[in-house]
Amino acid sequence: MSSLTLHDVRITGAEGSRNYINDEYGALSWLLTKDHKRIAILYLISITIMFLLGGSFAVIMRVELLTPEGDLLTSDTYNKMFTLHGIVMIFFFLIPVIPAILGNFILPIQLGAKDFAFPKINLLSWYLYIFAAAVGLYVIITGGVDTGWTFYTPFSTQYSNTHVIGVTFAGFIAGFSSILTGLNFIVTIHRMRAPGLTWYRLPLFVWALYATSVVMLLATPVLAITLVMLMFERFTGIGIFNPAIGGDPVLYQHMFWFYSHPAVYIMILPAMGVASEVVAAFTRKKIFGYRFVAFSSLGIAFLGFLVWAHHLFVAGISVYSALIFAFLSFFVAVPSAIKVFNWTATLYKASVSWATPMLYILGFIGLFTIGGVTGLFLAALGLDIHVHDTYFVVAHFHYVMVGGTVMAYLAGIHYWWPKITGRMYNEFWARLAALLVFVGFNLTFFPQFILGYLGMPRRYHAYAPEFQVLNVMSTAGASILAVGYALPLIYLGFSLRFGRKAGVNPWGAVGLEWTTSSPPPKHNFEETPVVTWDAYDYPAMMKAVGETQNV
Amino acid sequence: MMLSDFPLFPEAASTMAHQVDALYAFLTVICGTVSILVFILIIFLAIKYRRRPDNQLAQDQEPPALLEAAWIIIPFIIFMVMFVWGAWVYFRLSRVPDNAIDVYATGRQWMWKFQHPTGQREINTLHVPVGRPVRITMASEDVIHSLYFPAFRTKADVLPNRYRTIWFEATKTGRFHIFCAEYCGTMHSGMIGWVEVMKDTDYQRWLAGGSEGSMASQGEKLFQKYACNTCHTNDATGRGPVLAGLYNTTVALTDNSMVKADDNYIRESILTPQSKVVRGFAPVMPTFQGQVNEEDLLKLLAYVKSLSAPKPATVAVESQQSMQTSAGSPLAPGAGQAPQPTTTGKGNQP
Amino acid sequence: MSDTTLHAHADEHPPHHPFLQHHFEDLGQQHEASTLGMWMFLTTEILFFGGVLCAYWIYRVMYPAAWAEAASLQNWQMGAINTIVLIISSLTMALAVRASQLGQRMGTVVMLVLTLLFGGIFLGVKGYEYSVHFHEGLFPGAQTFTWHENPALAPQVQLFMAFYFTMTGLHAIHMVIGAGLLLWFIRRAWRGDFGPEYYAPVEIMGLYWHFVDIVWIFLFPFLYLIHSAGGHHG
Amino acid sequence: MADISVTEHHHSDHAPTHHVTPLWQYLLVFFALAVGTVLTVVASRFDLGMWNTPIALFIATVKATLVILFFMHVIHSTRLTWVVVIGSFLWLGVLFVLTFADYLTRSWSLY
Ligand code: HEA
Ligand code: HEA
Ligand code: HEC
Ligand code: CUA
Ligand SMILES: [Cu+2]
Repeated sequence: MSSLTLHDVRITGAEGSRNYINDEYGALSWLLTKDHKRIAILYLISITIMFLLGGSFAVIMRVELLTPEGDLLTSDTYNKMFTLHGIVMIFFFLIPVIPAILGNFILPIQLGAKDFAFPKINLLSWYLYIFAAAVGLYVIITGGVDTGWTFYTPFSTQYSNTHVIGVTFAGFIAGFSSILTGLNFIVTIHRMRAPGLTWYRLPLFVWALYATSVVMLLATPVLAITLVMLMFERFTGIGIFNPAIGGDPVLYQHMFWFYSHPAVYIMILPAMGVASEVVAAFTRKKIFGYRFVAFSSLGIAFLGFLVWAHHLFVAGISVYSALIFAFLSFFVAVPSAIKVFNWTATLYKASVSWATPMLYILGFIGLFTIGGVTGLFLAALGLDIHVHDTYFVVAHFHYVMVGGTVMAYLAGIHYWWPKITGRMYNEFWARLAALLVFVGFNLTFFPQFILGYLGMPRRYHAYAPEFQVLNVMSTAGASILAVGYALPLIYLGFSLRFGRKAGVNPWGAVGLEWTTSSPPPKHNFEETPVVTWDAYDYPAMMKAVGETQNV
Repeated sequence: MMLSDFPLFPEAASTMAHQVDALYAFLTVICGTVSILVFILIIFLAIKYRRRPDNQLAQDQEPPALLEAAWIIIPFIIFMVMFVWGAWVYFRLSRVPDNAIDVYATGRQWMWKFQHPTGQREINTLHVPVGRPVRITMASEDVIHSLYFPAFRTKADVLPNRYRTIWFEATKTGRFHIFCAEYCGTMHSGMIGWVEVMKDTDYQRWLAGGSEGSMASQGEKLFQKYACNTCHTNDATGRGPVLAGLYNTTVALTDNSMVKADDNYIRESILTPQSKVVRGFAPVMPTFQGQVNEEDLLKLLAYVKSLSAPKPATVAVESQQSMQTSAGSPLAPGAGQAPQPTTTGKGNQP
Repeated sequence: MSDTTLHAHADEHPPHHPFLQHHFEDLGQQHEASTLGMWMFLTTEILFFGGVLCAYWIYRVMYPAAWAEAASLQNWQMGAINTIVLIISSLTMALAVRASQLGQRMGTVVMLVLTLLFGGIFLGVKGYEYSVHFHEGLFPGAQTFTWHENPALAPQVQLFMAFYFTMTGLHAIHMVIGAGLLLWFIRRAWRGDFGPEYYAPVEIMGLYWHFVDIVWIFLFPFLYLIHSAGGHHG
Repeated sequence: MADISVTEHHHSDHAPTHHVTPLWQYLLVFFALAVGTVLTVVASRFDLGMWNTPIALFIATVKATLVILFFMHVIHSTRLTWVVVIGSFLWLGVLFVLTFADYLTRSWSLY
């Protein structure tokens, strides 16, 4: 019965008809659109620009760090570089990238819905994002900011003479954008699922985005209020974290990390969702331990709230609370481990395709594991005393954020590119880029673990000469990485005009998004689908389809 | 050939360094093994089961469910080992040995200032003896800094609003890096220095060379300069409590709580005296916030600590305590001599 | 597509309600989605105010004497009056929702107008208190804080006042936004948009307004009525 | 209770029970809130030692609960709404408990 259903659904989308791209023309039809797919495209363009900007700052830093002396930039410029790099990459790139681009495009389609529950609010989030980015760019052009992305007081409130208010305001606004996105996701997942699409039939990407949205809703407001207090303090000169009147700078750090630690799970959870989709699609297999993977997302979201002070082990919190936070930090690692092992187990007796998205995801699993286990080093209290605020931490978080989330994003954009644009990209160049990214990435960031344990502090413009060799390796890696990131821009752009037509389901994957035409019509489906099959029911589908395309 | 230019491991020059390194080695072995295993497994499986004409369809074969439990429980046990070990090292890094000698440090944009109890002062260099635990009590004059000794595997943030302590016991003589590890503005990367670990005899000689008098004696002068001695006399006649023997005792406050008279308590007593008022005394001590700078504060602290000298102090402690209980009880409930806050507001009298 | 097991029955609807958005199946789904959305939003609001409350409590525990002193500088009568005013406005708001549920157009309008009126009174009183604090030199800031009647406590009193203005200021901003929304709702109610089938927007407006009321319910004792810790000392 | 159900207009499985609260309930809640306010003020005028703060907190919590249950209709809402409401306060509790876990143990000594 289910096979029949799948078969029928597969042929519903008619090729060459009207779709969301050619439905209307003109700039206004894009800028005022309420179609989630068009909004996703708006995000795709703006977030890519921010990534290039943040990446440029990184390149400038890496070039400066070729030599131990601070000879290329002044100290102040260098300080602005890592601050802006961190702010742009975190608030304007990594937090929105997967939810706002891939989530926006795919989530309603995976739910069989016509759109999000609140399409206007969806557009509003994009405008908030753009407004925040504009404020951020204004700050960058008019002189930048030098506090580090963490804005620690009292430096940010009393001592920095750069545009702290401007950039925290930008962060505040960007926070609202992400709150509204999360709100829209949750309500949509609860209220807009197609008939028959029960919770356990949901793709794991949806579970992951659900967990992400919960974190967005519960954590971001605390950042917002913290930034408000920071702005107030800078504005009036006197305020809540000011030691001169009895304020406690460590309290700022508590409140900042109450948001920012869960925020790292805002960054990784969607990536894990993409990983599950891609692994299933390119092994043609149901994810091993579907329910474990689904609930581990919620587990990470929940436990992620209980560990924030592991960033404060040397900041002056009490020894006893440090013990509590370290203890809890190890708990978050358990659901992460569940995911890694389940993905790996899914490969067993599978039909593994080496297509580009899968290459990225294989890289993701490995690099996330390294990034994750080095998080354990940091959570092991006694060790963190030594490596806190050194390049060990820098390496850790680039492994999880770049090796993890960016890799998964690249996998996702390649995986859904045919659906989004209706075209195939060039597989050769894509695989080459994946390889370059993997090699360049490891060369850039692996030496930093060693640097960190040697004791090189982060945010250092000039460093001790014995650290130079490893720094040169790192810079060399970064240039390979830059090429690796530039390539997709070229061949993906190329595919828009010259790419082969993708068809409804180029990968032979299951999931509602592969049942509608590529690109999808304005309302996603000709008629609301009724779901009668489980997620990733490949055997059933394979039987139904008979023979498949080779990928 | 270039091994000195390309180290992979930092020098280990303190008693704790080897313990941190052991923990690091343990984690590296476990985590390295797991990571490599994951890499090997995914590559192996991805090759073995790569898509071929005969396996277009995954074999719908699920590994045993017991596996799921195994990879939840086994890592968890390993994690707990990591936690306990890490916590143990942390505790040892936090707990200052009782026989530690004192050094005082002040961080400011962008230099480290050190003072020795004997009065020596130095900037960006710190002389310490080998083989003896050294405790550094420190505060910042402006933003947060972090005093970091990579060779000793220890660091601690230096805060503008209270004292932190850090300790180490050097095991080797020589020069080792001092870094500032908390971003503190323009010259953060220039806020560096050297710690000179000397043989004890050399250290004693170094200490003997030239000084403006010990920190405590300088503190005593400040005690007079700021007129602390008008209230804090040596007997129970002053308006304030006797300070001799105060350090490291437990003090009873008006709200019936007890606090330990440690460095931070004394600091707080000077800067925000009203936040913890000693039982039996009126909150009349003025605040010295903004009048005493961090270095002077450290000297006052050194002076108050020096008053704990055993001989006369034991007497003083007893007399002070008996005074407190006798004077304290009749005064305690609503004695009315404390300025009641309600009288100063407007519009709040019914 | 002819396979009826596959597709929802898209065109069995009666004629669409004018306010039914195209991507919802029906008004029930739309109503549910919008109230859930509002509750999600209020969740973020709870954590937003909760963040500053957490900081407030940390310091309250650290500096009990200063907190008691500073709270005694507030005009508790004004605070109490405002609490009552806000509770009344909450009642009228609730009645506005009820009226719209019952399809009473005029009732809805009148109740919304009353809500707006009481909200306005609240803001007026708050403004008066602000101006008094300004003259008393209680506004935090190097130049503006000139209150030194108890010099030993003055720094922490200033800290308290930073909280006072942050918290009441944020609350007041929420009130102003609420008042703006009310104006728009009054217009829509007057136009007769709402009725038993379609009152979700009024309900949502109500949720927001009651939330702002709840915040004040906590702020009042926190900012105006602190009894000195331990009772007998300053 | 003269409850008027307006659900019959809905033809969706999503349809909630739209409950119209009777007037007297609203007035009663309002009355309780007013009394609560007066109680808060009165209690604060007396010196109850360490009890002043808990009492003020307790009354405020009761008032807030009344508003949430009746004015905001949670008492007649879906389970999901309950989860959302309770969940958000629990989360706030996490912030408070773990932050205080630091501040309250700072002065503890090490052995
Ligand atoms: C996507 C972002 C992301 C993610 C997912 C993580 C995940 C984790 N992080 Fe990381 N972290 C950051 C981003 C992230 N982090 C950033 C940005 C900073 C620095 C911020 C700044 O200061 O600027 C930071 C800093 C940071 C610190 C503070 C360091 C310091 O400043 O001193 C700590 C300390 O505990 C930490 C711990 C952890 C832990 C325990 C995890 C865990 O969740 C990891 C869990 C995953 C695994 C463990 C791997 C999979 C598990 C297995 C395969 C099981 C088998 C393993 C064994 C049996 C050993 N991180
Ligand atoms: C999503 C998050 C993210 C990402 C993707 C990256 C990506 C990179 N990061 Fe960074 N990084 C952070 C988040 C991130 N980073 C954060 C949060 C900090 C801490 C900041 C702080 O301390 O406050 C940090 C800090 C940080 C440091 C430490 C600075 C210091 O402490 O002194 C370094 C040093 O090597 C570094 C390097 C890099 C490099 C080489 C990349 C590379 O992966 C980048 C590769 C990208 C490109 C090379 C761009 C490609 C573009 C082109 C090829 C086109 C050319 C450009 C134009 C046409 C305009 N990052
Ligand atoms: C006007 C009188 C007065 C002056 C001047 C004064 N103090 Fe005090 N001090 C007091 C009183 C009264 C107390 C007890 C009440 C309290 O804790 O506030 C006290 C308490 C203390 C305590 C805590 C004592 C304990 O037993 O716990 C210390 C330490 C202290 N003062 C140090 C100083 C120093 C250092 C100075 C000068 C820089 C100084 N005081 C100046 C009156 C004074
Ligand atoms: Cu001082 Cu960095
Ligand atoms: Cu963290």
